[in-house]
Amino acid sequence: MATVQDFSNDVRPTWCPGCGDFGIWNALKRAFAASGYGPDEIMMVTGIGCGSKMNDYTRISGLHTLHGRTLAVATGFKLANSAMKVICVHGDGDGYGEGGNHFLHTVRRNIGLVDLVENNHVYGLTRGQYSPTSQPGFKTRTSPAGALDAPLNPVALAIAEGATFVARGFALDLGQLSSLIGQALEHRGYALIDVMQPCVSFNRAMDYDWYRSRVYKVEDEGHDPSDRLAAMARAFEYPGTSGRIPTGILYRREDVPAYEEQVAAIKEQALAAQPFHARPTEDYQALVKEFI
Amino acid sequence: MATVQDFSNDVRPTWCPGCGDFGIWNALKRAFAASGYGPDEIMMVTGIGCGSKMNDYTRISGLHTLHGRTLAVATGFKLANSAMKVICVHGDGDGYGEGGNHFLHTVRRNIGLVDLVENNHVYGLTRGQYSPTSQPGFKTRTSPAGALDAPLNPVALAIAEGATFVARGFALDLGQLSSLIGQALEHRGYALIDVMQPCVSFNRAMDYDWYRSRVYKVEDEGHDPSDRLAAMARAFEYPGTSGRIPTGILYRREDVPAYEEQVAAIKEQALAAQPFHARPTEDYQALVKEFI
Amino acid sequence: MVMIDLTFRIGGEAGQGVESGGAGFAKALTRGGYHVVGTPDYYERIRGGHNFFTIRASDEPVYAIDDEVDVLIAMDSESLVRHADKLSAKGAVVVDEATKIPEGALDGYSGTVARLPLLQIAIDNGAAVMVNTAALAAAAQLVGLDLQHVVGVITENFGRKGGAVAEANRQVAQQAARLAAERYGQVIRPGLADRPSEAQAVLDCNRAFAMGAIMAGCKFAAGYPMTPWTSVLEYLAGHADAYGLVVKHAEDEIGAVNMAVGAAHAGVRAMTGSSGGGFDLMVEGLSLAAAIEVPLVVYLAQRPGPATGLSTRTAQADLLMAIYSSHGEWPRIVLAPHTPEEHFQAALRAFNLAERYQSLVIVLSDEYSSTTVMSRPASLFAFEQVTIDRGKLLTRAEVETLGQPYLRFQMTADGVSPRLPPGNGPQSVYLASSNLHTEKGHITEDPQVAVQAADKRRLKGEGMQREMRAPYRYGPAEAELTLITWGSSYGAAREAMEQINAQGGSANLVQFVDLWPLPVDAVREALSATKRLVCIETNATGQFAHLLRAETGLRAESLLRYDGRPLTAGYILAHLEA
Amino acid sequence: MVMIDLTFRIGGEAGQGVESGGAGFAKALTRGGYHVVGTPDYYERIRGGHNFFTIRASDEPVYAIDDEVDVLIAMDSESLVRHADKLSAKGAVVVDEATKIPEGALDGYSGTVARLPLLQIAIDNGAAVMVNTAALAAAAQLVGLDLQHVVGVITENFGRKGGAVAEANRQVAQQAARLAAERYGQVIRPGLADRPSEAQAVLDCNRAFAMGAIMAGCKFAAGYPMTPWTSVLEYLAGHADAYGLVVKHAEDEIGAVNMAVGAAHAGVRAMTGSSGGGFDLMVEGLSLAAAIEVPLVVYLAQRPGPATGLSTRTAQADLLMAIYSSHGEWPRIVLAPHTPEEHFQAALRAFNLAERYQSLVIVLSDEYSSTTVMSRPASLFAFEQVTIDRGKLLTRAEVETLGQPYLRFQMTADGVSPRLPPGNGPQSVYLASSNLHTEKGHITEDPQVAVQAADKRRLKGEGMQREMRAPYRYGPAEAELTLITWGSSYGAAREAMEQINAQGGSANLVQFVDLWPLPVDAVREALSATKRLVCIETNATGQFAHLLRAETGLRAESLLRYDGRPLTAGYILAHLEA
Ligand SMILES: Cc1ncc(C[n+]2csc(CCOP(=O)(O)OP(=O)(O)O)c2C)c(N)n1
Ligand SMILES: Cc1ncc(C[n+]2csc(CCOP(=O)(O)OP(=O)(O)O)c2C)c(N)n1
Ligand code: SF4
Ligand code: SF4
Ligand SMILES: [Mg+2]
Ligand SMILES: [Mg+2]
Repeated sequence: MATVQDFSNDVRPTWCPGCGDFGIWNALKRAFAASGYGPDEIMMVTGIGCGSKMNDYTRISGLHTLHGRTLAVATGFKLANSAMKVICVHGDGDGYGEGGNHFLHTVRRNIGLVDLVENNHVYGLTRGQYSPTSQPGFKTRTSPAGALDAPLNPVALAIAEGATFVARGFALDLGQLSSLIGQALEHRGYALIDVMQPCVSFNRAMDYDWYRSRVYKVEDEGHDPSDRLAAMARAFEYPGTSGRIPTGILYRREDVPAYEEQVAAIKEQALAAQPFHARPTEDYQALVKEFI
Repeated sequence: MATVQDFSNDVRPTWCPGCGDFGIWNALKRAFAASGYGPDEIMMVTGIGCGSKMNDYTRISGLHTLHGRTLAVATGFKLANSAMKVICVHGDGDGYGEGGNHFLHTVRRNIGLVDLVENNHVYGLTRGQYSPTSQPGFKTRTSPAGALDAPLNPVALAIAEGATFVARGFALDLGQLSSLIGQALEHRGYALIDVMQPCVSFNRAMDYDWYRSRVYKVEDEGHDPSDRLAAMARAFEYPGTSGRIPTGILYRREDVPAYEEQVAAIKEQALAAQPFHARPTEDYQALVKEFI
Repeated sequence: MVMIDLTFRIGGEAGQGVESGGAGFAKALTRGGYHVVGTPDYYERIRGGHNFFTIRASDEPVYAIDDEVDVLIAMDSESLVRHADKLSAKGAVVVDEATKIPEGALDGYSGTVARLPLLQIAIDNGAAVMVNTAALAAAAQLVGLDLQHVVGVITENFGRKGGAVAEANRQVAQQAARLAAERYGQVIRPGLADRPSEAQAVLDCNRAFAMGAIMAGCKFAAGYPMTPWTSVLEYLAGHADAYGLVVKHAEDEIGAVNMAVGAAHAGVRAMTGSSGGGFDLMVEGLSLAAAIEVPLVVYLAQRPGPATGLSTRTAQADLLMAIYSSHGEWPRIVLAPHTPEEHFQAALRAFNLAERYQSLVIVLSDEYSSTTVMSRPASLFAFEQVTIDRGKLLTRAEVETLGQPYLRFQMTADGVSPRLPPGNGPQSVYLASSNLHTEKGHITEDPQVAVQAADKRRLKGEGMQREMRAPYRYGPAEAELTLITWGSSYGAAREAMEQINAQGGSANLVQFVDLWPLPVDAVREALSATKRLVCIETNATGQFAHLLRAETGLRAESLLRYDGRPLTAGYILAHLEA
Repeated sequence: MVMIDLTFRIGGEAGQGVESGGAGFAKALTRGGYHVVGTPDYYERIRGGHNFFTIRASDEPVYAIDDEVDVLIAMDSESLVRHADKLSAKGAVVVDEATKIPEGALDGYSGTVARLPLLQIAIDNGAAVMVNTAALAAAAQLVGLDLQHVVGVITENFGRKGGAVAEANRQVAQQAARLAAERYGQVIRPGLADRPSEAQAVLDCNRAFAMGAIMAGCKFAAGYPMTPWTSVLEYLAGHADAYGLVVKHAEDEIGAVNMAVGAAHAGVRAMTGSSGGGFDLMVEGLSLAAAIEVPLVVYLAQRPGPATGLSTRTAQADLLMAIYSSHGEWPRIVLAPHTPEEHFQAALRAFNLAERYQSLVIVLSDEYSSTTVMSRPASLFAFEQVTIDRGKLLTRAEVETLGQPYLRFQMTADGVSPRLPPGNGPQSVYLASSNLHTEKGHITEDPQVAVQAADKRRLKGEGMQREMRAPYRYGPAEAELTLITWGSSYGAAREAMEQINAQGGSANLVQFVDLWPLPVDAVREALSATKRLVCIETNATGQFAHLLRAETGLRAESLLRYDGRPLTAGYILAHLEA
């Protein structure tokens, strides 16, 4: 079985010292090692942003795509090779901003992807502009008078649009985060993990202490993750005025078939594993007959 | 005051006889006439689709844009001419499919637009493919084995993402629909009206009777549109297994400032009305000093 | 010598089944042994408006419809208004008894006006919707086509399930034909008696391409509906389960192209497509394919722009866009096939070329090609023609014998690196990055690697160029006038050329399929013996003439049509004079 | 004659303030009366990695940095490793006492190595972050630059609020300069004593453009961050409230461009911008602007592709994309300014041209221009230069005197229709449609209207072409060698040309700003007396050379750099020989 060491390579992360992405990195490797899947059995698809460089720093099958297109590329990959586990790792700008439409529709599709979003509430790699999840009033170089848009609520959106696994983690809580990743990898269908990630360079107000004083675990309060409206009530706590950030599994159901389970062509075998012309020769010869 | 006649032109709609868009057309003209605004005071922005041709058939200031880009164009227009009322009229494919990212972010922005979506649960103009709101199992030429994705829930999304006016209408209920449009035109910020629209050519199962037997008015059941979780519970009824389609105002609040109220440059006057160089000459001369 | 050359036109409102009726009639004519070409003309609306479908049938191959109509099947009186002035003297008009003939519409018309109770026959024997069947059956009678061909095509449409409906249609057809025979006999002579011919397929270029894609082993397609590409997506979706494809109608074109890139990276043959507006949205995704070097096929069906433009009309105005769009500079192939069989071939070639160069291949088509059906020998679409060349694709077993650490983006003499898809053991654990990356795949900003990556792209482009084929030549080897075409402008130009030569002129035709990278030497040679060059395109700026000049220095006159309507030989001949 | 020509380089990790320090030092040098050009070199990361900033200062105008370094300010030992081999003999190295000098790094170096307790001084007098101030102050002392210039720039950065911090910085500077003077005196002679000069602005091209946009009356901008365009968006956002602009950081580039189109339709001057990848996503929106004929300005800042490529590096590889991307065929203008003042001018022109032709104007820049600061006379950026030409924009009062029903899309001799924005009374009630439309604005599929619309676009394109300016010529009217440049390749080529001529060679330089529609006659004339043409570009395929050949038939050699790094005179001279 692969160990954390097997998921490590010799590339040194370019993240700022103290960046929350280090925590996520460690949680990922730990969860992978615990999952029993090897680096050639997990495809990590990332977008563009600081945290999207995750697969450059990890020994894993990796696809580092375009800003915002993570989920779309991952969907295509998963449908073509449904034998592999696919995990998306990308920032809030990538996942919820530029990639919002893919997010919205991937959720409904319940395709077997883990979608881990490093939510630092800011655009890191482009040096600090406000993001869809930024707090109202957040002052950045594209919002010098403070951001005006209400922050996006990714977990509420996922619950509203039929997601079957909706969780939140915290970059500093390695135990919880790696457990969430592990459960998500085993989930049937799409699994969102929104991760609270401090950015020490461009979002200094939301530092470790800020998060630590707000996060709590929903399971500690007896939350029932199968109750959709209760999950929504938790989701409404953050972003919002509650002063609390619910973490853990907010909503989950395992009775909805994953998208890939329902597609005839791949019910038995992944496309990538199928022989070149999978059907009898006569079938191909028959195609032209439709036109005669 | 402008009358229905003032909003009528001599272009004959190309819609199929019996199309639900005729009802929406009439409701719009009626609401406009009742609103007190004239054709040069209302900008109707549409996308591409059958119902997006609405502004070709109506005497009104009109912008017929690209498939899916309705809300983005409308946002730019509104910010540049905040003195005009802006109403978006487009299909479910346009608004929720191709235009999903604009939808998601326009909702959060609470910008002063009415967003009327002709939700016929199908792509009409391109001749009948399934849409984001199509029922699971809906068979079309792009889903011959039946649509697999869970249908998008636009009203739940809007409520989840901070919309301040979320309503549903029915193309055949002219009285309710024109009243909703009228209220939406007076709303402070973004107002969604998801309209159940029969398509007689490509979605025959969801015909008038199908809708009529399901729609009900939330106000008839004592719904409190200021209760966000209650609104969400109503939203979860459709799409879903309840067999009911809630109509009327699901959620509403008037205490959130509209986006355009908060932008310094247009607090007092619309950009379009401002003189060319609105600031004193010295201010412009001073710009270069920052670099010396 | 051509004995038979008849043009039929079926006109009516959208929703009256003009297009399906036309396509069915074309098939019926082919079963009688005739060559056909059939083109619809329709508006961006679902019901109402005036649509028509024109079919030319001949005992010799035909390439395009013409301007004159011999038999008009008028499903409404508007059809009489619109098309009466196109009627030839030798023909006939089929129209319902109850249809009002607009004042003066047929004044001076010397052909037969066959007025029949078509609707009544339909209602009496089946249902009102079968009025089409009645009209086509009557027309078959007037031209001496065996009614069984019409009945056969119509009943087959109902497949297994349609026993009763099929039977009713048969009744309607027989009744209508009988009455037409009684009242008018056979109007056209020589008529369309059955003649021997090899089995002909009647199909449009979109479906020919899509069929080719399946035969070529395409296993994944993602797309979003957009006229005129939609029928490719729909064909693939319709055959997905039977042929083991995954076909995804995506949330938008950006989703579609990026899904296709993801699937391609997994090692399966993948494609997407759209029309110009949707293609616009895809170009960033295409640059990702270029950066991570995945094979990708994109079907681009042109229509007039800008923006929404004319969604149901035709144009060839996206050629330079296909070549130059998307940021950064990277090699690609652009093919513009001109017939169903060339679209089929283009599919077979595209998937091979894409894998050989781990690059993008664009197949450029247009609305005219997407809706025009042509009869072509079925043997042209034989599965036996398919050869699969997966280029430098490695299996897990092969990579393990390499004896050295596998480098996914290894620099090689031809710029193409051996490719082991993910999921194939420890060697397949690498990163494919959209940033500049090392041979191993890691992100780098090293200037030398940047140069190497650009050189790699250049080498691929050079390889592609060497593979590109010379244009086709039709007609005499030497001629006073050379017509240059690409894609669908071929058909009408070919007719025009034949007419010029038949009238004692001297013309030939050079048809380009392989447009980019333009095989400059082969092109120069192909055009070396030419005198007057006239480049015929359905755009307003002469894009191919521009390309030709830019790449080879050769100058051609431009003969352009840009009103959204297809070229005809008549149009070309009328505009050649000037 | 040039007396002073000194190159400084500040090296350190990302996050150590190399870029801001460099920009400040450049400003300080300008206040001393020197001409400067300063270029950063940085990685796609926020902290760590090796960044450096190079400044060339001279008493004559300078156009680009050079390869040799006179004064190296090494903020870490890595800087010594990286840049020691670039050091000239006449110079100095400023480095902290505590920094380890890597083995052999400075072996054989004959300049002064000024080792000073910079960090200690910073800590003692203020805080560790002020170590930059100490280093720059020491450098100022070594080269004889008045310390007040350095102190002035640094303290101004803290503005009103920064009393205490500013004071601490002043202390740090003085202490460091004092110690440097004590230990090393003034190393460079003649030094940078104050010299008279008119007021100089020190700015990069992005900000010059953005400042121009505000002066040109741009009132609306929407965009999405993407290096290297981001600083335009940030400048505009930073000035929005004070100058009455609405600036929207949108959800994505598609949102941004469509917002800009909507705003433009309302009658306000509107713009957007991006780098290549974001531009890709915008091209469908641009076609909407073309269809509904709204004026739009797009700033396109190039960087190496494909895909994400090298986000913090430079390239000129998106020229043909800028010209040909987007479906349908429609006219546009592409300008590629080469200096801050030309970027400023391009902004003024772009907004006028966009309104005059109710069309798109693309201003094409690149990463090098976006980050390279240059000193330019402040008078070049005077508001007095601004003239506003709104083309055929009508007011409500004007439209009412027309005496005929207003047609928004009226066919006119120049293809441009009088424009009355919505919200201006009954005549402003019209539809602007992305479908083909009549002069009044209604959707139509009429073939004649299709032709008219295409002709309208052609007429606009012809008008644009007539307005395009001939290229600039620098150097002698006739020469053996003509260097051709566009956009930012100018600076290094200009240096190269001066060096060739100074060494007895014969070269001149032809710089293109107005690239599309290429003013063919003016270009032919400008290049008529040339002998050897060498086109210098930072791309791998010679895109401008291609364009020149395609449009004019003229053939130029290509001298290309495509490793993401900026051209230098040294690079050009080394590659010219071959
Ligand atoms: C199409 C496109 N638009 C913009 C960019 C520039 N860009 C790169 S990363 C980024 C935002 C990063 O924010 P996020 O996704 O939150 O990641 P973080 O850096 O915060 O981890 C942007 C806007 C791009 N690469 N491509
Ligand atoms: C970028 C782009 N993609 C696709 C299309 C083709 N298209 C036109 S309308 C339409 C869908 C229409 O569906 P909807 O928005 O629900 O409107 P309806 O016709 O049902 O009223 C599509 C896919 C287009 N015009 N542009
Ligand atoms: S900028 Fe922020 S997100 Fe990016 S590496 Fe630094 S701390 Fe992390
Ligand atoms: S296709 Fe459907 S939506 Fe379109 S006009 Fe016809 S009935 Fe209406
Ligand atoms: Mg972020
Ligand atoms: Mg619809």
